[in-house]
This record gives sequence, C-alpha cells and structure tokens, in this order.
Amino acid sequence: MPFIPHTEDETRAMLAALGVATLDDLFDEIPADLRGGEFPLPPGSTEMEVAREMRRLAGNNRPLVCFAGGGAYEHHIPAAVWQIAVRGEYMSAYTPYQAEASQGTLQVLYEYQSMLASLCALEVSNASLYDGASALAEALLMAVRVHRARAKRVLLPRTVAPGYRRVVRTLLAPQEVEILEIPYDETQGRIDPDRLAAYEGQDVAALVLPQPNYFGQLEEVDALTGWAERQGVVTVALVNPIALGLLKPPGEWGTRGADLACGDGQPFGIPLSGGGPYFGFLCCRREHVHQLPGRLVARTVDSAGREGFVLTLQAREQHIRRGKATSNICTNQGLMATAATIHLALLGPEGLRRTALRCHHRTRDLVRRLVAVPGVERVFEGACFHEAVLRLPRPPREVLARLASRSILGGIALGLDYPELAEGLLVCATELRTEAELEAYAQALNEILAEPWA
Amino acid sequence: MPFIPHTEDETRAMLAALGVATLDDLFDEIPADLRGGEFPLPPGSTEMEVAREMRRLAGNNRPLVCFAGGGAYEHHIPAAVWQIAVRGEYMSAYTPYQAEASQGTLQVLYEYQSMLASLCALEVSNASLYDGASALAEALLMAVRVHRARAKRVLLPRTVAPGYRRVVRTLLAPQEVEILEIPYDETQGRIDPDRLAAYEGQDVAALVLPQPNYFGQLEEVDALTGWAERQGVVTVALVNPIALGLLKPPGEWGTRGADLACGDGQPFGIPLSGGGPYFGFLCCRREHVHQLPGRLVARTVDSAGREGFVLTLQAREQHIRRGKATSNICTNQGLMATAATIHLALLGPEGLRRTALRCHHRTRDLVRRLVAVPGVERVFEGACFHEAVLRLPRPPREVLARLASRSILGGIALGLDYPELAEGLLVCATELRTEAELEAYAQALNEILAEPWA
Amino acid sequence: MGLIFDLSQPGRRAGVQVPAQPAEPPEIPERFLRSAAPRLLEVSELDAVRHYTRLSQRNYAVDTQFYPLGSCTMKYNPKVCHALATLPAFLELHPEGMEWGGQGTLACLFELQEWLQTITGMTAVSLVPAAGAQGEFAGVAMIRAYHRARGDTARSEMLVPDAAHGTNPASAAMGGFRVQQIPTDRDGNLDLEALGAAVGPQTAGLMLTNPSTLGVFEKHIETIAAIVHAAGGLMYYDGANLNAILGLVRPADMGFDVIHLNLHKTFATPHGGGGPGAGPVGVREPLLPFLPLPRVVREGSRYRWLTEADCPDSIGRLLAFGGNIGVLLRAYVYLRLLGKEGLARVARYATLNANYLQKCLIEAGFTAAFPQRRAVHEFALTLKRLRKERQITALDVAKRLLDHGFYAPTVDFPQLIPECLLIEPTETESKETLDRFVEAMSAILREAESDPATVRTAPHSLAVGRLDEVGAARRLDVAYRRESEAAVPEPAAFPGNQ
Amino acid sequence: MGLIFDLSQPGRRAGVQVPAQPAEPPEIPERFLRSAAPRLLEVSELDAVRHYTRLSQRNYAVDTQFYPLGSCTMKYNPKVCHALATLPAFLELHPEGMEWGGQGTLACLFELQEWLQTITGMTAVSLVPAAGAQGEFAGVAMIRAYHRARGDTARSEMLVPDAAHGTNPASAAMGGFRVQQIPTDRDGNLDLEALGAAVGPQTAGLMLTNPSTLGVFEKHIETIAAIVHAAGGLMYYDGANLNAILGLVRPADMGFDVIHLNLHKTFATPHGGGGPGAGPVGVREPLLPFLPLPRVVREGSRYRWLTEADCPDSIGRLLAFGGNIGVLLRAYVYLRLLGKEGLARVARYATLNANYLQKCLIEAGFTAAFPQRRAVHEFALTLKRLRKERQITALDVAKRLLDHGFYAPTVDFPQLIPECLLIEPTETESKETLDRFVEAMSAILREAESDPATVRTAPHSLAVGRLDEVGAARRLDVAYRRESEAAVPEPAAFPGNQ
Ligand SMILES: Cc1ncc(COP(=O)(O)O)c(C=O)c1O
Ligand SMILES: Cc1ncc(COP(=O)(O)O)c(C=O)c1O
Repeated sequence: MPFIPHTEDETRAMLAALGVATLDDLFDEIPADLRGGEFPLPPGSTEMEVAREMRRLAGNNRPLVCFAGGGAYEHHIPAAVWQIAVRGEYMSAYTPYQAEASQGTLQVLYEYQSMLASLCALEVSNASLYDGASALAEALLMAVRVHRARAKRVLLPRTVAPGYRRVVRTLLAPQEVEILEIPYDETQGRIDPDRLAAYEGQDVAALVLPQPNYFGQLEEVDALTGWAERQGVVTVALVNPIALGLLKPPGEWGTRGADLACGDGQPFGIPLSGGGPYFGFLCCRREHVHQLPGRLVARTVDSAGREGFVLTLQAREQHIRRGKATSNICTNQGLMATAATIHLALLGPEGLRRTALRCHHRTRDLVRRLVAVPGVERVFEGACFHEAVLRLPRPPREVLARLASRSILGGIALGLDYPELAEGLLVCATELRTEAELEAYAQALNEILAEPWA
Repeated sequence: MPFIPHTEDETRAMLAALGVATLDDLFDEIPADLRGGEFPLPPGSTEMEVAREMRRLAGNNRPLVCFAGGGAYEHHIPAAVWQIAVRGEYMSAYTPYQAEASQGTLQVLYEYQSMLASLCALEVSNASLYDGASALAEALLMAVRVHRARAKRVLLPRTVAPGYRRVVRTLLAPQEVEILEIPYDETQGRIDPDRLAAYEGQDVAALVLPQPNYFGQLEEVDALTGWAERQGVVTVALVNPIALGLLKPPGEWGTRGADLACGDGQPFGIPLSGGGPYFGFLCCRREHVHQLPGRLVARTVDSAGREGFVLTLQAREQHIRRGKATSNICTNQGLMATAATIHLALLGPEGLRRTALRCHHRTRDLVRRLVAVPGVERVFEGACFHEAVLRLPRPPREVLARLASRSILGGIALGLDYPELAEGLLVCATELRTEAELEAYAQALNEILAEPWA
Repeated sequence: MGLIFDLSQPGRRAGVQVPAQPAEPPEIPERFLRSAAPRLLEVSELDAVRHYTRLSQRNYAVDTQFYPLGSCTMKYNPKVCHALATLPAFLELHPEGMEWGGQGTLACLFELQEWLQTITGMTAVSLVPAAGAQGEFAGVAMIRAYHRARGDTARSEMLVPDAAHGTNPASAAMGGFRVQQIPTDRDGNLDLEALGAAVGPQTAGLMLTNPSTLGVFEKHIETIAAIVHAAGGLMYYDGANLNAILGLVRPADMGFDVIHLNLHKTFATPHGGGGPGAGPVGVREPLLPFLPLPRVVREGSRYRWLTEADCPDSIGRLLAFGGNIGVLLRAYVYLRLLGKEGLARVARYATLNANYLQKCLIEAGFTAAFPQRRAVHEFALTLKRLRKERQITALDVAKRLLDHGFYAPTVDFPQLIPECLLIEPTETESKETLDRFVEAMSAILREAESDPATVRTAPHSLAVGRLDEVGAARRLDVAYRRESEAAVPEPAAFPGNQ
Repeated sequence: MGLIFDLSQPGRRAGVQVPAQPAEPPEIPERFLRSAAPRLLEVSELDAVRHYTRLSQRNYAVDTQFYPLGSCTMKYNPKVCHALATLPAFLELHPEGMEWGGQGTLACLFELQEWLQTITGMTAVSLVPAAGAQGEFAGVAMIRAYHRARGDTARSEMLVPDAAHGTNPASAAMGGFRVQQIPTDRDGNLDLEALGAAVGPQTAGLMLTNPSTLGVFEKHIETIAAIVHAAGGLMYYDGANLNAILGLVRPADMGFDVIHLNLHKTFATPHGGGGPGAGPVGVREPLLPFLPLPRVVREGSRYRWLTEADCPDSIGRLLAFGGNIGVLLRAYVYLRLLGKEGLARVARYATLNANYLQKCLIEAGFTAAFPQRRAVHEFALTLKRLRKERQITALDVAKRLLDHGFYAPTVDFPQLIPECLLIEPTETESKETLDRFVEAMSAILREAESDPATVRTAPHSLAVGRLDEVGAARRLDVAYRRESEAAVPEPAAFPGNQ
C-alpha cells in the first residue's frame, strides 16, 4: 500500500479498539447514496514504473535556447541553492505556526525580508506572495487602503506587462477599483511624464511604475514619482530584482521614494519551470505595515532573553481577522523565498551588480546583431535594461515558430497584446547566453527571413 | 577567489599578526629552487561557465539500453536513497573518529553491518571495502590468516569474474600467495564438485565460490562447501547481494556454512557511473573478527548509560598496528554503504525477493527471445540467476558495436577472457528492462545477424 | 545562531558565483543608476552553505517529526514526486515557449485536469490557483460571474459557517461579497434552521468544508445543498479536507457546484515551510465558461493553453503564467503512484488513524469536542477543563508536545471550540507513532497535575524557549539594519595574490 | 534514537518500492533457494526517510561545523562539483559500455590525468586507486615491479619515517616489503644520519609525506632524495598534504619518482563519512610501464581505456572497473573552477590560516610541537604540560571542543608527539571562524584550571556523552540480532482493503 504503513495485524487491532469490523464501517455517518462513485483513474504503479513514464513525458519537452523574458528569466542558479533549499526540514514543514519548532524557516524568512527591503531601499518586506502579478494586484489594493482618501481609481501604464494587467483586472474587479490605463510614448516606449497632467484631480489612489518596463525601457521614475508625491498618489514600483543590482532602488525615487515596491522574485534562483512556482515580493514603508498583506516575521526574544523569530502582526491576516483581513492569502511561496535568500547570500552585492551588467550588455550585443539582419530594426529609442523591442519584416509569431524548429525561443510576439506593435518582437539575453548563441540566433533569423514566405 | 573567504583587509591583518609582508613569505622554508614551476592548466572559470562545459561533455555520453551485467547492474534506485545520502551531514563528514560527534554515520554503519550480516547469514560484516574485487582479494588474504596452517595457496575457479581474478592476482602477488585456477564444466558452466578431489592434500587455504558465477550459472555450493569443510579449507563465498533475496545465503551453505562472504554492493542503490564508486562488502564468523580488514562499528554506552556507537577493534587497523595491520585500508566507501543501507530499508525482504525474482524472469524472457534469432543459442545447461551466456554466429565484439549504434548495450563479449568462448556473449536483464526493450533487442539482433558481414 | 548578516565582511565573496568584472560601463544614463551597491551581505559560499544547513536543523518537519497539524494534512511527501517533477526537461522551460518546447509538461497537466475532474465529479478543472485561498477567490469570482451572466445582480451575500477556515470569509470579501456567518449546532453540523433563515434572493452561495473543520462529516449536506439551491445560491466546496473522503465520495455528488482542492494537502506535495502550494478549481457545467485561465486542451496529439480568445467569459487570470507547475507535476506523480485503487485507501487509513487516536486520547483522559460523532480524518479536543482547573491552555499543551519531539496540533482553531487542539495524524503515520503520541499526551496530562508550571512555560528543550509575540509586535523588528553601512571597497593591488 | 530495526513490523512495506507479486516461481531447483525470507527490516518509506534524516543531524560535518581535522584537509566541498558529477548522463553508464556510450566521461578523465601530471610534474598518471592507501599499494607494487624488471630482487625493504601515516607501513607490508622505520630529528625533519645508515642494496625506496605529518616542510628533501637515489632506491610521495604546496612546488621537482594524491583532500571531493575517495598515482618515465590499469588514452578524437594488451608490464588491476569515477569527476570540476591561478592560492591561504591559527594558539598559552618552524597547512600542538599538571589529555580537549560546536583536531597522531593535536584549518575557513576557535581553546584552557573534571569528562552537550570504547570491544555488539525472528506472514484476504 503506497505510503501507508499499517500491517494487517495493526489494522485489525485498531479496528478492534474502535469496535468496528471493517474500515468502511468508519464511514457510517456518510449518507450511503453519496458513497461508491466510480473513480476510473489508471491503476497504481511502482516508483520504477512511474519514473520510466515520467522520463518519457519529460522527453516530449524540447529544450530551446531562450531569448524570451517578459517576466520570466533564465539565470544562473548556484548549485548550492537548491541542494540546501530541498532539505526535508525546509521542504516538509508547514507555515511556521509553532515558532519554537520552526526557527529555521522563520529566521530564513526574516533574512529574506531584510534582503528584499534593503534591495528596494524600503523598510519592510513581507514573506512572499504568489507571484509578481498577484503581488502587483495586492499592492494596488493596499495602495487604495493607505491612500488618504481611499480613492478607488488606479493608474496602470500600458508599459506594465499585459499578463500583470490582466491579473490586476481580475483581482481588483470585485472591489470595484477602477483601472485607468496610461498610454506610452511611441518613440520612447515609456510613460511620458508630461502627459500625467491629464490625471490630476481625478481622484487617483495609485500610480504603477514599472522599472524596467515590459518593453525593457527605463521609465523616468524620478519625475513620475515626483508627480505622484505632489498629487498625493501612492507610488507602486514594479521592479525586476536583478535590475536592482544596477538601477536606483524604489526607495530612492523622486524625493520621498516610492511607497510600495513589488515584483516577481523568480530571477533570484528560481527555475523557469514553464511558469511556476515563482514568488511575489512586496515592500513598503514602516508606516504602512498594518495594511501589508501576507506573512511577516519579526525578531524577538524568548523567556530567557535568547533571540528568536515569530510570525507577527497576524491581526492583518485571514486566520485572525477573517473577512476583514488585508488579504485572503494563507499559504504563500515560502520555499521559493528560502531559495532566493540563499541565492542572494551567494551572489552578494557585487555578484548581483555584475550579473545585471552582463544581462544588459548581452542584450545590447544581441540587439546589435539582430538589427544587422536586413529588415530588422529597433522600435524604441532610449535606454533599456535587458530587453528590447524589435520590428520584424515578417509576422513575429510565424518567425518564432520557425525559430523554434531550430531550437531557438526567439522572444515574445507583441501583436496580440499591442495591436499597434503587430510586427514587434520582445527579445532578451541574460548572462547565460554566449556569443555563439547570439550569433546562431542572428544567423537563423537571417536565413528564416530570407526563406520564401507564403 | 573561489572558495577562499579572506578579504584583503583580513589577509593584511593576518600577515601583520605573523610579522610577514606577503603570503609568499610564509613559504620561506621551502628551498627556492623547488618553487616556481609552471602550471599550465586552463584559467579558472565561474560556476556558470563550468556548468555549461560539463553539460556539453555529458552530452558526449550516449545512453544505451543496458543488457550488460558482469559485476555491475542497472537496478531501480528509490529517489529517497540519494536525496538523503547526499545530505551535507553525511557527505561532508570524515571517517567517524570523534564518535560523539559522528553518531549519524556510526549508527548508519552499524545498521549497514547488521543488514549485510543478516543477508549473508553470518555474524559480522565490516563497514565496507573499495569494491567487490578488492573485497575478494582481502577475503583471500584473510582466509590465509585464519587458515589453521596458514597455507599460501588458494583455489580460484575460472567461473569467477575475470576482472576479479585480475585484482586478486595484483593484490596477492606481493604476499606470494599462489593462485590455482579451477576449470569449469563445459556443459554446465560451473565448477564440477567431483573434480575438486584433485586439490586434496595440496595445502590449500581457501576456496572461492561465486554464486551466481560470472556466467550467471548457479554453483553447487552445498557440495562444494561440504568438500571445503572436510578438507579444512576456508570457504569464501562471492555473492551478488540482489541474488541473496532468493538464493540460499552463504552462512547456510554445506553443513557449517561458508566462512567468509564478500561481493560488490553496487546493486543496492548505487548508480552505474561507468564503474564506480561502488563498494565491497565482507562478512565473517564472529570467531574470525580479529582478522577482518577495514572499519568496524560497535554498539556501546556512554558514561550515563545511553546507547551509542564507536569504531571498534581498531588494533586490526593501520593507524594503530601500522605494518602489522590486517590491511592498509583507511578511507573506504562509507557514503555508498550509507546509500545501500537506506536502499535496503526501503526494499525490505519482500522487495528484495521480488526484485531478484523479476531479474531472474526477465533474463529468462530475454534468453527465450534471443535464442529464437537464427543462429543464436544458449551455451550452458542448468539454472542461472539473471545472466546467461549465448553463442552468436558472428563475432560478439562486432555485434556489440553494431548494437551500440542502435543504442543497445547488448552484453559482454567473452572471447578475450575465455578464448574457448570466442563466440560467447554474456547477457543480463534486470527488473528495469521492459518487454518492449527485450523485443527491440531481439529484433535488432535479428537484423544485424541478417546484415552482410565482411 | 547569529544572522547571516553577522557573517558578512566587506569585500568577501562566493568567488565562483560572481561574473568577471565587466570591461564596459552600462549604456544607461546616470539618473537611472544606483549611487551605491545594495547593502546586501557579503559572505563566502561555505558561510552560506553552513548557515542555511544549520538553520534548517532548527525546524520540525514531516521528514523529521510527527506533525499532526489539524486541517493541514501533513502526510509524507514522497521523494520520488520531487525527483521526477524536477527533471531538467521540466525545469528548463520558459512559459512563453510551452507551445513548442513544453508538450510533455502540458500532457501531464492535461491528464491531471482530467483526473481531478474524475475525483471530484466536476465537469472541468483549472489548475492555475497558487494555493487554496487563491482557489477560493477564483471560486467566489466565478459565482459572482455566473449570477451576473444571468442578469442577477442582487446576490451580494456569501454564507459561511462560523467554523469555516479564515480564508473562506476573506476570499468572499475579496470577491466583493458581504459575509453572512451561519452557526454550528451542538453536533458539529450546520444549523439548518439558521441556514433556512439566512438564504434569500441576496444569497450568492454557501462556502462549506466537508468533512468540516470540526472533524466531522456534515450529515445534512444533501439538505443543505437543496436549501441553498432552492434559494438560487450555489454551493462552494473548500477541498482542504478531501483527504477524508478521497476516492469514496465525490464533491459533485454532495451537491457542490464549485470546488477548490489543496494539492499541498490531499495530494502530498510538500508545504515548503509556507508554500508553494496549488489550489485547482473545478466547476459543474453551468460555470464552465468562467473558469480562470489558462487551462490545457488537447487538440489531436498536441496540447495548448486556452486563452481569452477561447474563453471570453473567463474571470481572467490569477497569475502571470500557468500556475505552480512544479507543484502540479508532483501531484501528478503522486496520483500515478496511488492509482485508482490507492485513492480510497488514503481516506480509509487517514480515518482509521484519526479515530484510533481520538479513542486512545479519550481513554487517556482528554475530552473530545464531539464525542458523540465519528471522527473523520481529524478530530478536535477541547481542553477547557485543564484551562479551568489548572490554568493550562491548549497552547501550553501544544508547546509541551514540542519537548516530546512532536510538532503541535492546530491550536485554537476552529475558534468556536474553547481551548481547541485540532489533530490530524494522516494515513502515512504508523500505529506505533500514534501510540507514542498518546503516551506523550498522557505524560503532559499527568504533569499538569504534578508540575503545571513546567507545562505552562514550555517548551524547555528546544534552541529557544517560549517566544515573546507581544513584544515582537510592539518592537516590530522585521528587517535587519546594519549599524554602520560599510561601502564595498574597490579592488586593490595586493601582495602575493595575483 | 532507536535503531531502524526497532521500527520494523512484520508485513510493513514501502509500497511503491516493491514490485508486484510475480506470477511464476523461479526456474531454480529448490536446493539453491533460501528457505526463509532474509531477516531484514520491514519499514515504511516515511519510517526510513525520517530515521535517516534525523540520524544525519547527529553528525558534525564541514557543512555544519568547522572541522580542523589534521591530515584530512576538510575543506568546503563545492556543491556544484556534486551537481555536475551526478548529471544523469554520467551516472547511467555501464562500465562495459564506456567505449560507445562514455566518450564524454572518458574525455573528462583524460584531461584530469593530464592536469594531475602537470600539477605533480609526473610523466603519467593512473586515476584508478580508490583511496590514498590503495594508491600507496599501487606505488609500492610499482617500485617492486621496477626493481624486478631490472633483475634486482634484493630490494626487499621499504623505508618509512616514524612520523608517517599508518597506511604507509601497512601498504609497504601489503606490497611485500619489510618496513624499516627512520626517526625524526628535533626540528621535525628526517634524521639524515639515520637515513644514511639505513640505506643499502636492500632498499627499495623511501615513502615520504612532504610537508610531513608533523606540519612542517621537510627542508632536506633534496639531500634525502639524493641519498635514496644514490643507494638505488626510489622516492615515494604520499600526496595527502599536497594542499600545502599546490601550484607552488611539484613533487617531481623534489625528487619523487612515484606519488599518490588524495583527491578527497586536496581536490575538495567530499569524504562521505568515510569515503569514497580517490588516490590517483603518478610516476616518472622509468616506472610508466608499471602503472595500474586502466588508464585513458586519446586516439584522434576518441578516447579509450588502455588494457593489458597495451601495457603488458602493468602491476595490473586494483578494482574490477576503472576507479571511483564519480569522485574523479568532482575533482575535475573543482580544477576547472580553480584553474591555473587558483592552485597556488589554495596553498597560500591554507598556509596563512594554519600559521595564523598556530600563532594565536601559542599566544593563548598552548605549546606548538615545533615552535621554531614555520607551520605549513597544518600544525601540531603538544598538550603534555596539561597532561602532567592537570591530568587532562589531548583527547579530553578534543572532546571538550565538540561542546563548543567544533569538530576536533586529529588526536594522538603523529604518535611521536606526546598528547598531540594536529590542526588543519584549510583555506576555506574565514578569520572569524579561526578567531572563534581560538576563543574556545582559550576557554578550555581556563576551564582546565577552574574545573578540570568538566574537561576530562567531555563532551556534555551532545546527544551522547563520552562513549565506552573498551566496553565496546569487550562486548562486541557489531550487528543487531532480533530477539525472536518473526516470519514474514502470507498476504491474506482483508476487510476493506481491496
Ligand atoms: C479548511 C481550509 N481551507 C482553506 C485553506 C487555505 O489554503 P491555502 O493555505 O492553500 O491558501 C486551509 C489551509 O490551511 C484550510 O485548512
Ligand atoms: C598522510 C596520509 N597518508 C595517507 C592517508 C591515507 O589515505 P586514504 O584514507 O585515502 O586511504 C592519509 C589519510 O588520512 C593521510 O593523512
């Protein structure tokens, strides 16, 4: 019996102790008509057989050299990260409700919070949310709660990832928060700070500032944050954590700094895995901590004055406050935060800075090579971090399919989400990409574009 | 600096404490002419770069469906085995010299010893040797030491794996122990017990009994052990540990049982890895324990009467007895023994028995399919365990090469080691092989033998 | 143990993790850049490995201790599920490349959808929610979308039993509903009269866990469903307790219209010290158009994600990508191992263990919250007598259990049971372990008589004693700050160190 | 903690590991078969996982503690070496299929051979020995073969310093030599006069570790080599201490003819609680024909094993197959990470750490065995004063260190230093760790004054106290035996359990 330790003798003894004859007698309180459905799953298998089958299925995946980003990035992950994170003590523990027997998880999360807060130059980080997109939605709900007038209107630039904007819509819709989308400057591929004047006096609670934005372009975060500060609008920074190795942290934007910072932590040691599990982070100022959603760990002392860690401010959470909680979140993405903590400890500030710089340079090199292919050009002017938008002379989805047959994932076609960029392709090269791979991509693209097209 | 934590400030402070100016000053006692050789290795690389390079090299290996045995067997390994065995506490500890801070390793080894001794039906097992072949050599040296007359002559049947016999020769040569090879019965592929009469009164210390033997055939171990008992010859059983799930254990052979049992533990949870690391095991009767080579763990108590484990009878070993030790072995294959212990705990007696039986049946099925190929026949009569010798109508090495190009490792060609079996191929199918794989092998062989041959 | 930050030294590095110093500066204007390196920690690789390895040893976990945490189903997480879900081919897959590179992954997810449909009796399943609570949100959002699609905008109220898990009312609120609480009767069933009085044209639905969080099966489930349906509401099933009836009862047959499952409970995926989990949702036919995206479809021999173009009425996306796929793959492997015949076995032995343990604890002198009822896969004790007679709380007993080498049951939930311990042994624990747990509980009961102070101040044998939670909230130290923030020094020429 | 056997119950199983009951009996005559199932243990998968996970926590290890075990070079074992050496393509390779399936592995091994040649200055290397001692055996066997090949059968004696590691004389004896011990002078160098007196036509060679096991560099190495060579003997290098001079001095340049290396020391492969290691051997030109088999050669773009057919004069095989390949791959990855420039850095910082630590401990009041000498990568303290004045032994101090959270240095080796602690910090430990170690040692020294009994009876804070080794050998319980050996019951029809 898979994973069930009972011997027949023991089962008999236990049934006898309960005064029943069979296991099924234990279900006598369940109405008989509810029992006995059919469950036509395949029969159970041994580990050996399942392993064979899973290897076969894994073999149906095909490795592609990755030039796609758009919210998920292939980075180097030190071997130590997951060799430690998967230790049974981390992996098979629950949310640390009994603090004294969960100091491992709690201290890691405290260290995680410290690292993330420090990276964002804000005072507080929670202990993770589901992913970057849901973190943005939670940040906006929080922004509405902390906004002085609790205005129910938020500014969401179109330079925020389309997938993120969809999640924001799903999660904000029931609360009837109105979402105003801000267009982008067609030359620069970023928000034009001068155009924000249109939203003044519009009862706006929050402004989202993606840095870098979905197109890889850098937003004028100082000017934008400055505007928000003047309007009493809560600034919600949406940042790529690797970029923070190089770029000005949200806490230093404008004069006062952004109020909230969120994003997806996947670039910190989390494998791509087809899209998850990743984790979301959310940082804020100390003054807003009571409106923060999610778990929060604090350092404290025990009866003998020894240092220890506990979950804190639980009155924000659903298990205490129920319908009045700051969020319904319970289980978060703790193990991913654990891995990210180890990852950051290994990278250190210099490792992070150089990794960011490498990604930046690699993408620059990639763009240089690709725009040398006839008919390919860059769409936007201005600085970018590690992604860029190109215009192709052929339909990007079709080009991507042909690249895929050469084992290259060439980027992300933008047309579906940005009809005005029907020819647009979003490309990315991280520190993992080699010169040879960039060259192979350029050559493949060159050949594909030279092929006959129907 | 890879793996060196020193900051420049710290190095300076440490050098200052030592009153020297540079690191190189610390080497001032080394004659100057010895220093400063050239070391033209490639430059160091980051983990990311080395990972890429190693993945490329690994890609130069080619997976072959394995029908080879001959001392190394592909078996199912439960995922739990290595997920636990690689825990840093096991992996990065030394031989447990400080018992109190090494109870993990020591208790595992005590449990290992208990399991191996119980499997062999003998009283004592050491804590591992390098591999099966060196374990056999050590067993023979031990047999000479425990033999009442310390005779320096041992009987080594040709049914023992050729690789093992070579190692025995290497290790016994300096001690001037004479090795008498016993021929095998050409019909049965095993030692003919009646032929042993020839060695009576020949001053023989030991008789090696492989079960199953290299050809996969079963030896008449009761009769052979009986002969050795009567002659006062030490019986050294050489056994496949998976086979012990099914076959009579050495401790029950003949009337008194074999005196020593050894073999390679690889089938217990150790990956093939191209040939190592595996581990050797060696079991004996209690009365011979003082002649046993290698580490031995005993259960004892601490000052407060709590149970604990220590290395014991260390006076047998090199670090105490130096030139008079039972062996020079120091580092053994501890982590492999740890994995084997977990493996055996998961398999249990019934898992072991059924695995053995599966291998036996699979090999029978394989032989049936292959002898249906025109020109292929079985060489020996009589029972075999999970290997068998076939005769091919074409040179086996050439057939193997052609099978390999179809991603099949078809077995082991016997001609080099047994000139009389120039057409012989040793095949094996473990529980991992599927019906479809057996069929694919038979079909490939059929096609290959039908091909034109130069 | 110190913090990792205490090991930091300016200039120290895990050398092989740091790329070479780039030759060129970034092509980014100054105003976008950091003025100083982030104030992270600087440690060696051994520092980090040793610190996080040792820290891990300060956790109790299923792999090291019995973990009878009620409502959490802390069963054994098979190692093979982890091993197979993390095959490189599954990990090295960009979400935007799934169509071309991820057919193997999609095939697994598709089959998992089908199996979860079978197990729950639902028409269709979306695997996307990252945890139970996100599944609940998706569920209530679908209920909202369903009523609106019918033009019924008056249904603004969600009914939730008083014993419900906190996420239920929280999710209902996030879904835009007013929460109306329904009381429990003395047998642990929902108060039918109160329910009858509460339903009406404003009722969007009822969220129910069955077996309930009280450790009993809701006997009147069919009546309840009839009442809610008659009022035009929908039935929402919180699947956190599915372990109790897996392979025996399908939620659909109990009258539920929308469900979520907790794969990190019933389906043995590890909880990771707080996630990631997976909270797939399933619906009956009428709610199918509203399921969250994406879902996997098979078209011939190929698989693809469904998008907005396929499902215009979907409540939309909950995550940027397709869900916690690594978790889903683990559950898929688990189901392959269990198979058809393994499902009911889980429920049977989980129930056997809980009933046996409840029986033994009652015999040892503890009071069950519902002694008149059959326990399901978990059961509740009430320690109100201990509280009254000895001033020992459920929390004290829980902490003392830690000293005996057991993790503690769930404390003070459900809130309506005074001094409650909710105990869930799961099917993967042996009778011997249960017997040892009974011994420990008995020892604590005796100690409550002989030496109550020791119980009240437990734990005593862990690396830390009882921690000050009140002080923690008051002082609120939630992030380490360095006294003096040392700058990262420039690399300099250095003796003997080429 | 109990034994795994204590968890055993007849009939219990780790279900998914046990194949289905075979339909047919074996086609094997009764007389070959077991009469009863082996008396192993019967536990569940969770039992086994929990037991062995918890047991592991009872070890000190490099990953959890500073481990200054002299002569053992317990440096950090990089996790990436493990990860890359265990890529499935390296693991799933049958030794008989290397030629067709193992070109990638063989390429790594070939390059490792070359690099080790470079590092040691030897002409050729065989990677096959499974550990240092097996390398030593191979070395002495080659020396024997070399003399015999020259027709010189009189060389029956191997010279070994009295400070040598126990494996040296043991290997010489296994190699068929008489062992002649050479004394050490008061500066820790070999006694040149004694050496001169000992050499002769009977001398096969001298086995030497340099830096020696005493923690100093053998200053007269060139003279020693000249003496031995002049007498017709060969110089054998025990490479266990190569860490001290890696990338700075090549053993060949010191006059050695045959060497072994300990990859599980200098090259950072994990020790595994007692192996596996790897002890490659290298030789100069004249001994090349005798190297043990197999070795890898490159032929064009392909690699293959050399066999007896290629090397008829080889001493032969030491293992059934090609060595501890998994260990060799780890060392290969390590060398790729270090590179050319990383070699000497290892030696430099290992030496810095040892000298710094020795200096601090002397200042703390300890006595160095060779205060007049520069320490190498390790150093010896002598605690004879403590022994005399306080009846506290080196072992007592070692055990007390365990209470401070440090593994102990090597105790009572080399035997010629009374009450010796041999301390090797390695290059991967930080100054802070060394300083903490000095604090602990100072505390023990103070305690030796204030409370000697506590030191004498240490350890006090571990799961077990000082263990009774004498009793262990006397009672000799080396294998668990069940009181009553319960038979495995037949499966039977069973209620509710289809
Ligand atoms: C009954 C019940 N419902 C819902 C949840 C929420 O699930 P999750 O933590 O996955 O969000 C839980 C988790 O504890 C639960 O026990
Ligand atoms: C100096 C010296 N020589 C030889 C050896 C033996 O090496 P191994 O344990 O690998 O056989 C050791 C190991 O401790 C040693 O320290």
